[in-house]
Amino acid sequence: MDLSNLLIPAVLFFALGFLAQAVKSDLKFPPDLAKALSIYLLIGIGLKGGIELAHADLGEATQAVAAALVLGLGLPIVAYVILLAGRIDKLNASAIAAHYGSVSAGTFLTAIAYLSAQQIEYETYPLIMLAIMESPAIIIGLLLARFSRGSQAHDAENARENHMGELLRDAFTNGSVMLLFGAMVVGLAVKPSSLDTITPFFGTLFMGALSLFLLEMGMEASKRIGEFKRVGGFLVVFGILMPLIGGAAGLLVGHYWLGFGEGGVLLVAVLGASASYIAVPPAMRLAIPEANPSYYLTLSLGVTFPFNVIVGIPLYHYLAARLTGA
Amino acid sequence: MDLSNLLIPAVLFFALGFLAQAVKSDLKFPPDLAKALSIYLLIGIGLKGGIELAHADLGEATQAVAAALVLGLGLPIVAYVILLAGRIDKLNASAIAAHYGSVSAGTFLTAIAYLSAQQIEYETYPLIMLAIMESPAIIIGLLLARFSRGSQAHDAENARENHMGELLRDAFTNGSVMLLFGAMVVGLAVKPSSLDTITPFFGTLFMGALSLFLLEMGMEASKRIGEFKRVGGFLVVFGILMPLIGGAAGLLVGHYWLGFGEGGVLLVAVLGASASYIAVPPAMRLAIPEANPSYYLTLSLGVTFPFNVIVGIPLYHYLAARLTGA
Amino acid sequence: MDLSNLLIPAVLFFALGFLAQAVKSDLKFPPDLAKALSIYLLIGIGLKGGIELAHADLGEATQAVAAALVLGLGLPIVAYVILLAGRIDKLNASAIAAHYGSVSAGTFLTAIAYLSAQQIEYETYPLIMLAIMESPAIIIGLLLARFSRGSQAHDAENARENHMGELLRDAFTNGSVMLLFGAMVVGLAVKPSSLDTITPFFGTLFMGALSLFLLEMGMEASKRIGEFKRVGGFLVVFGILMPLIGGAAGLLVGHYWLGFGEGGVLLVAVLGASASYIAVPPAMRLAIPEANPSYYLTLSLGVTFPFNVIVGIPLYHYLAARLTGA
Amino acid sequence: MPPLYPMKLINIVANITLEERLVDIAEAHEASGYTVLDARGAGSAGLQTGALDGESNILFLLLVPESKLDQVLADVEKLMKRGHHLATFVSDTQVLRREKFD
Amino acid sequence: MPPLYPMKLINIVANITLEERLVDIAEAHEASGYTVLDARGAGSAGLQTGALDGESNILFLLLVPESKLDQVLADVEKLMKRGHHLATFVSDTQVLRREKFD
Amino acid sequence: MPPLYPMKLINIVANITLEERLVDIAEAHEASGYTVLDARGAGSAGLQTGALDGESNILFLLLVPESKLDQVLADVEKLMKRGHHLATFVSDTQVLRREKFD
Ligand SMILES: Nc1ncnc2c1ncn2[C@@H]1O[C@H](COP(=O)(O)O)[C@@H](O)[C@H]1O
Ligand SMILES: Nc1ncnc2c1ncn2[C@@H]1O[C@H](COP(=O)(O)O)[C@@H](O)[C@H]1O
Ligand SMILES: Nc1ncnc2c1ncn2[C@@H]1O[C@H](COP(=O)(O)O)[C@@H](O)[C@H]1O
Ligand code: NA
Ligand code: NA
Ligand code: NA
Repeated sequence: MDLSNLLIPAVLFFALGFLAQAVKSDLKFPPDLAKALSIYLLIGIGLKGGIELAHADLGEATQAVAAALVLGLGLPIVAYVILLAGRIDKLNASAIAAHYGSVSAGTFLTAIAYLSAQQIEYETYPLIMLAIMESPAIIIGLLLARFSRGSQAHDAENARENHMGELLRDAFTNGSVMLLFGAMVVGLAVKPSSLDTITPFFGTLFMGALSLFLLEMGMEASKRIGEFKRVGGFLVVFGILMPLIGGAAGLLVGHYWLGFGEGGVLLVAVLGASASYIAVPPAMRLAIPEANPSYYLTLSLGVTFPFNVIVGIPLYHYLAARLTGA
Repeated sequence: MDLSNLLIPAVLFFALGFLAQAVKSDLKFPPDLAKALSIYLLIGIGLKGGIELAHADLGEATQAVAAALVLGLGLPIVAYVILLAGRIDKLNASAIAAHYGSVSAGTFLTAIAYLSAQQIEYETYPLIMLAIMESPAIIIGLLLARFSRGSQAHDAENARENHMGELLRDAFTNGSVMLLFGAMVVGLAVKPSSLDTITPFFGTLFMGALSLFLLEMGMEASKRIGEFKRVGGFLVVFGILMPLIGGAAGLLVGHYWLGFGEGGVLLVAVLGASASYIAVPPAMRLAIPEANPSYYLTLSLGVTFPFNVIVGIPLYHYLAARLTGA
Repeated sequence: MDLSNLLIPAVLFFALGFLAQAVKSDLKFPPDLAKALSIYLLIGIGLKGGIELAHADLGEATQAVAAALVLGLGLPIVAYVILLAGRIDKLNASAIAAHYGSVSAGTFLTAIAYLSAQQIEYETYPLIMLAIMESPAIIIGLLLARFSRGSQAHDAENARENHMGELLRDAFTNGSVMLLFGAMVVGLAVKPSSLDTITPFFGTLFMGALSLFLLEMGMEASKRIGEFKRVGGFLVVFGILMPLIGGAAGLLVGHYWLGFGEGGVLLVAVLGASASYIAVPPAMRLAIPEANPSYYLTLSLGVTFPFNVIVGIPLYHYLAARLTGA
Repeated sequence: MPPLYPMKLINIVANITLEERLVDIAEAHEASGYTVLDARGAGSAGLQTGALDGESNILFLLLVPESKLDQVLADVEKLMKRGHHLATFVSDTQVLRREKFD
Repeated sequence: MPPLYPMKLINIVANITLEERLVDIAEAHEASGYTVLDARGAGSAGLQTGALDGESNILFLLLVPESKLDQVLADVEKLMKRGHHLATFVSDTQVLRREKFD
Repeated sequence: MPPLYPMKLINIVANITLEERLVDIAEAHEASGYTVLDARGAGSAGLQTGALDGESNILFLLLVPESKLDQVLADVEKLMKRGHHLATFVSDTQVLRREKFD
């Protein structure tokens, strides 16, 4: 595990943002720029996914989608059980759990940059899996909340409002889901010569824009450290434990089920290990208002995200290489 | 008229934005991003126009400018007459009419993307015409308002304030006009080797940035559907009828007067058919404050724009091909 | 001194912005776009500086750094003395002086665009010098303020708050300093193949993004003309005199000390002549709150900046060419 | 001097995902309009830096005649009962042209 | 405790193209300054999403001593008479350091 | 009708570099939170267009019970004594759910 592999722009800019905030620099990022970059990155991933899907083998793609569903539905349940064991109340547990079934696009893209820097090949199915995993994670979060409310008889009104129809609707009209899927359809439907006209924008610039986004996300992650006290020791530990569990699940699924190589297995591990901070928090705001956003944002943005970028990716890579014998 | 031609990124992203809003997705676009993109696109068009102007034949360019003036001055008068016939009050009619003498850059660029995707050549004079058409449209709108106020003796103060000097000044210092013309001068004045340094930004990225802009504009158009009730049936019909009239005028001008080919004729049709939503609304806000912005924004953004992007462009293209025998 | 050399995009877009504001155009730039562009440009400069540093000769680089320190520490002292002679109070003099030890990235990059347009080679050490000069300028400004407060016994509290530790901390955690140095480290540390992934974003687009930034800065400069009355005649004259002094110092340092060629000498002159409007104003806001921001912003943005872009660069170039016998 | 008329200004600080719900409340009570400003901040729901939708606030402003105040607040209170994090405060103000806001 | 002095806060919600006119009013009455915030919203002039200049609002804030209130409002009223869509409301407030705002 | 409780709303217009200092004041006095909006404007410190950090304003909003008002204002006054350019004004308001803000 050669640490010099971490010397890639994405990771270094993340570290720079983290450091700037940690030393209380007056560096400021306009809020709209972060939002613009996240829209851009989601479209970029979606387009890439769509282009890959066009060339994909149907059988393999189906397997990948099935695996994505299993991870997206299964990991939140694991997370929920652990959180309850740690005496987190059920609604907060539901909301947090949903984040771990989904994926952090920033972490995933850092892993791709990391592989590219070492010229390691990777399967492209994980790109499609990323898009797939958002919705199940949101749905399972809502189901857990519903179940929690039922058993707690805590808030009849929320339970009523969230009937199954609404619930599915919200999961599929989520802004990030629509960008990912919409762009995927564009990537699939448009003929290559026409796609070429937008490739300089959405493709060629992608890694640079990612660096700028990670600079800002480094600052955001660092700001969240001040919230650790509020969140408590158990949750901070959970924010490191859960990516290890999700990463292990991803490694196993990527290798034994999907039969990917070193690169692909790493990417599936990152799908499992990472927690959403773009798509899922707004969904939970609406669907589980009783949960405290401070908990799930601090965990996904302030704990799991930096852990994965700095420690997780090289660790999962080391394990993926061992597993696949690369 | 092969509908698969509509499968170009610009149109699909527009449709995605429209759909996202229609299904009440929580997708949000930071307001400043839309403004930044429209500044960028206007500069990009202006530069391209300037570069083309440098190579242009003086006689042909003069004809194109004359045709632009005729369309920019004539179409608002047609629109005004129709609106009065529909019992719209004179000041609202003036303000709405002005929008139809000007051009929607988004629609025009979609038409260019549409032609490029089918590898159809086009004359570049329409690029220059686009820039020319903003000012006359604004001026004629103000003249109509002045005339309306005089006859209505409705608001002596506004009539007085808008004396001819102010009026011309406002038409030529309009932000979009300055960007278009300013960039055109840069494109003309700077030598090619020096222009090359900014081409990657303003040229190579152009179509991708356009897609992002159209995604947002699709959302904006869709939001306006909620305003149809306020605006009334007659105006909604006008918003579809007027582009057909303007498109027909453009087809005739492009073919019989300017003698353009299939591509160029389509572009002149789009100049005629489309209605401004970037340059003219702020001008009307100041010059005809008595008019209700809800009317002209709903028409240009919510009716005419989507009509042109989805139905108009392929229709005008079909007719342009018939006319020119391509 | 051929004025047609000024016909480069950066200068023309600056002039366009200036003009638009001067004729009271309703052109508006979203505030966040300017901030986003300045972040982007600082990273771009830093990366370029880092890449150059990787190839640099250690001895020459050390000389350049020493020269940067001399300019960054010396010019504010010269400025301070002149300002006191003009009966500006000591704290305002300190704050203004700090701006002239630092550099305007916009002006410096315009000079680079100017050289590139004429295919004149230049040494790249000035890129590194630019990053170096921010911190000393801030530190000397704070020292001058401290000294002024002591002698004035004006505000014991501010004097106490600004003890030396804080002072150094603020100078090095300044947002712009962190972006410049951070990006420089990335440029140095990352291996070329990995840097290539972000070059399309931070390199290829650079000159186009600069043009857009200068368009906005032209508007900003023009808006400041309204503040000339408040600032007074002496300061406006100072805003033209000081860049001439700084430019002369830069010419001498660039030629006699560093032994640069025509291009490099021009760039060092611009380092000396230009005044910061991104990095230093926020630093002065916090460190010398008693000074009026209206003074230093009007001078750096409204006087010195347009003077350098339009008159200064060709003038320093003419002199650099004479000095170096090019 | 143009006359001024008393009116209530309802201020709500909320996460941006609640914007549509607040607009619905304004429309349900036939307010003449509403105004929204982007904001950041902190409170019991933690830090809201504005960088991502999940951590972005808005300041929602609603002018209503006193007669509508209670009904609007009752709806806002319903959102708070469901668990949403809102800071709601009401001020007395005076408007030009009462008829615009009735 | 630092003393507070009564002052009037004029709030105007208007389209962004009116910003210069409002600044002119503030300057004509020698206000000590003014504050502008970008906004969106809806009203009788329809939906203002903030995406394009034609549909962007601002919230313009102006602190003036009571003695100037009438004259400023008269000028705002003039804009409204010309047809401009403004929501104008005035609140009582108290400032630190009266001399800044007189 | 949901009950309303009196509270003080402190409004501060300041340069954006002061944001952290103002947050520190809010935290020092254990305010329940704070709200920040980006702004532009003009005043004795000149034009603040919002284009660069050095010329960007914020509007900082702080709801506190009357009992804390004096102490918070004393700290704000300290910043002003050091020379910082702040426009500070305090309004009476009424909140839903007093316990959130105590
Ligand atoms: N005391 C306060 N003063 C001003 N704004 C507040 C205050 N408390 C809460 N807020 C705002 O209201 C939002 C929601 O508050 P909360 O429900 O406490 O999370 C916060 O993010 C703040 O922007
Ligand atoms: N009742 C209201 N409460 C808050 N803001 C309003 C209200 N009515 C109008 N506005 C704002 O004022 C702007 C102009 O209003 P109008 O003149 O009705 O179009 C709208 O776009 C809204 O942002
Ligand atoms: N009379 C006023 N009304 C509204 N805002 C003001 C007023 N005076 C000052 N401000 C705001 O407060 C900021 C700081 O004011 P100053 O300390 O005078 O520079 C200005 O940039 C304005 O945004
Ligand atoms: Na996951
Ligand atoms: Na037209
Ligand atoms: Na300098």
